[in-house]
Amino acid sequence: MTDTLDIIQGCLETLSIFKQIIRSVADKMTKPFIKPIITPEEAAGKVKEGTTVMLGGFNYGGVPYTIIDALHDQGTKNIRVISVDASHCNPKVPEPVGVARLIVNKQVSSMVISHMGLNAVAQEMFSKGEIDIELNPMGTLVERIRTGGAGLGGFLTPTGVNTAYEKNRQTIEIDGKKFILERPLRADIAFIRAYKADEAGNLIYYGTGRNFNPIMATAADIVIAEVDEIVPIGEIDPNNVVTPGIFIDALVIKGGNAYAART
Amino acid sequence: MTDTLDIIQGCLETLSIFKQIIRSVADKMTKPFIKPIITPEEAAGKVKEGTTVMLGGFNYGGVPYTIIDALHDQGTKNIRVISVDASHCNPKVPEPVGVARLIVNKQVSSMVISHMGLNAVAQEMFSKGEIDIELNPMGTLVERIRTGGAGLGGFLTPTGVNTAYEKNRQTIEIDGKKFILERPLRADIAFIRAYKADEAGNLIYYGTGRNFNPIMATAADIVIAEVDEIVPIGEIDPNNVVTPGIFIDALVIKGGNAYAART
Amino acid sequence: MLPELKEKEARERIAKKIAADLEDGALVNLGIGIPQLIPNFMPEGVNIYLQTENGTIFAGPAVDPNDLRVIDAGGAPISVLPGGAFVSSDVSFGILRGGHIDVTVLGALQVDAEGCLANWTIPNVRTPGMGGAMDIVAGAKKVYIATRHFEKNGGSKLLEKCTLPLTGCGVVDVIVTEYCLIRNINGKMVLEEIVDGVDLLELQSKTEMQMEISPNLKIMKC
Amino acid sequence: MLPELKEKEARERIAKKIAADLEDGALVNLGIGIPQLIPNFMPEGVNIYLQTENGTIFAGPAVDPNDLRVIDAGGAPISVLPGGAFVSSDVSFGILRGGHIDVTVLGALQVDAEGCLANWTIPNVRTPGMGGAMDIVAGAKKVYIATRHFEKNGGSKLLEKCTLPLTGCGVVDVIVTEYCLIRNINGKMVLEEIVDGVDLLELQSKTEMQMEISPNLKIMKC
Repeated sequence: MTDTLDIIQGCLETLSIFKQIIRSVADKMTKPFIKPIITPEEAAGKVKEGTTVMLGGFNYGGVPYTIIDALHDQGTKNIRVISVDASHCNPKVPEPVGVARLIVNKQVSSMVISHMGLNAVAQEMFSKGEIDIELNPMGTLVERIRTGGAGLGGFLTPTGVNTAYEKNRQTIEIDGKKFILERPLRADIAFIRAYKADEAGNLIYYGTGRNFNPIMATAADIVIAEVDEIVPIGEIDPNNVVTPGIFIDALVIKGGNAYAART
Repeated sequence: MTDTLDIIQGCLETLSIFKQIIRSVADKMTKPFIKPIITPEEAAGKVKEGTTVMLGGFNYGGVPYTIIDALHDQGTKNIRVISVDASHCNPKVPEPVGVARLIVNKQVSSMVISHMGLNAVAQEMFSKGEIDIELNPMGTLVERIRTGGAGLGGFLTPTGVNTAYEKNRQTIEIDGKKFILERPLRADIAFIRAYKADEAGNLIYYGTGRNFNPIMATAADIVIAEVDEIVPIGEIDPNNVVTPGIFIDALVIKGGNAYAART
Repeated sequence: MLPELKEKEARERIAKKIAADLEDGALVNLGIGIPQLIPNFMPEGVNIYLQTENGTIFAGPAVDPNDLRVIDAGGAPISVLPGGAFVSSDVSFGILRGGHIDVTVLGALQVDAEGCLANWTIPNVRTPGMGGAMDIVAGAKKVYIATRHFEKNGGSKLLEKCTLPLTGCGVVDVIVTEYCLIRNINGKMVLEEIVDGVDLLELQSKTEMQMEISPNLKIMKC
Repeated sequence: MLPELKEKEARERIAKKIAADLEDGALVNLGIGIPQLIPNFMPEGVNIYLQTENGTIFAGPAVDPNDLRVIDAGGAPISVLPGGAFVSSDVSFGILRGGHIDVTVLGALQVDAEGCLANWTIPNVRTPGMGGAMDIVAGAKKVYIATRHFEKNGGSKLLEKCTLPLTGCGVVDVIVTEYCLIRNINGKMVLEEIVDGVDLLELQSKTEMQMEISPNLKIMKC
């Protein structure tokens, strides 16, 4: 009798674990219809040592400043960043901006970026070997991210052919023309920036703040959008949606950072 | 003296030819800022025997019906078509629709399409070898066109791997995963369909009429958009533009075709 | 003898069973045919969200049957539900191929023990074309096959190895017919549920696909 | 001795010359530095349209210097002109790489006789990164280089073969310096225009790049 009860007890426990597994898979599969609105700290809290993070933005525009500030204050080290550029930290703009705050604070161990001409600290850390930076042509970078989000295995581009960039990369010649074979890029988390979201997470952008954001929204396991405003469902015309809400896990309202206010 | 004059005359003629060459290159380079509004017949008139034509649309939606009607009436043979499907011509819809009008009229010598399940005539012509049809998976087809428009040399996709579709196509294995290498597609002319254009050719779409149209707009030497309405510059918010006018050569106002009216 | 069903009854049973199997909140792409019946049979309180490959996110029932500006991939008028959006085909197939869809439900000409699917051509007879199916099976997180168990001539559609050109291989997760539910568990096709009154041995003998029988074989509610 | 110019004078001369060389109606992408001066020098009646790689089509002057919602690639506030649009970076680089831009004007660290350009790194000294330049030179229909003729130390920036890592090779169509205009004609660098008062032999001897002299060598108006 005790044996039978033990067996049943064991079965129930197994079942419970099994149900948890199913649930956790399901959680990963379906994104909520109504998106939770979380604090910048909750968003930043998802980043651990070693996490790969995509950060939207191009120069000053379309940067998730508020989440980056929280990530800075959280102090997590060894973050792997994918972003267009290293933002500003130079004689003209000595106070670091956006991702430059994380770089200067030595939280970033590696980056895949396209440009760091406005970040003197990043260039110095790079030349001293203090940070691992992979430079990609900008069109190649955005296409690699798109490829990662779209389930493709790679693409062929003429960009960088017959330059030093070609070295250590596979090239393919087709009909006498040489191309570089580029591979997809994905991240654990993408922090993007948009103008307005509706409650279902549909996003629209403003001006040149669009840049890499809609593409990064497709290429990370978790996608959190910092927005100026959240409007009721129905206020964004379905024909005008740029990023459909199915890509979005949660929303953060932008805070009072001076650059956030100007963008 | 006569010799000198002859030489000068010759020089002037050479110069004039040279100027014409420069001019024709320049004409090809820059698309007009204000787009000419042309008739469906003028649009169709750009198609000659052997021209490769992209036709926008997916099933009933987003099809440039008015230009297709003009192309049908023009009767040009040996047209090479790139489109999503072969439209309708079947027991339920016996009167051919859209591109099916050109197929039934034997104007189409070859097609790259994804689906012809609703066109019994196309299937019969295909099985009898009367038309050259290359079938592509739909996601592969749209990506090939995008690749053609974006200056890339190809892409790797998991779609169709380990199926008969893989035969006669190059495959590449990366990190133990097999992909098919797909090549870009371009056309001489794309006839697309949009909802509204402004005078500068910026386009917005309605509902599922968007489909392949914005992508085809990037991948042809000449792009002509059939639209419901042309509005003054300024009426389409630059943040809502889907196809920028820089891709567009000319506009056609949609006519009275019954399907044009319902889409 | 296996109980015979009318076409309508069989199709509705398959649709109903898959409807009951879907997770609440799932983003779903439905193929043409039986899959299109599924929305009619969703259990109370379980919501799924429909994506159409021609660009609708959150498809709903048609408002005006004459309006073809919003249609499904089969050309039938639909609507977009509040919170939905329209996308172009490159984005739509990025969604499908990129693993952003939770579930797709497709019909089959043949399906086999290795999880391969054939549903786009019968050479020399009928070639509708693959449309979006090859991309969808390559990318959806979970692929359901909704199919009658047998051909009109009595032959099994569930084969040891497909004979028709494939749509994808190793891609099928669940097969639902009017008689049973089969799940792909680590590459093995496992019979998990069987309709009450269907003789297991007879079904096995008439099904060319070799199925493992689940130790927890259940009656398929329908 | 070649006539010496103040930095501002030299830069404006180069910008003015390129402005005069551009076709009316051209869609143009401008790099950072000298190229940004070009819009100030467009001749009466000649319009060009500016695209910025960060997503503006038809860029215009800033309205509010504090508003960073519409900026150029260098971060300076701009506006979008009537008839323009904003696009995401995948579309922007599809435009650039896909040959939809008529002209790009870029600065150079070095440019050589084979039409190769170096402008993104001086190893161990300065590595701003290539940004969009590699894609732009791969795709634009016509590539202008706007550059001072010499380094600060007097060395020629126009070389027989670039020594710095390249941005692209065989891509340069026109080079304009404060002294001359050089056009790539079928792969040969041809000196077509020279500034009045500049000694041809002296310029040739101080320019490492071997130039062919056009039979119709003209005075460069500036």
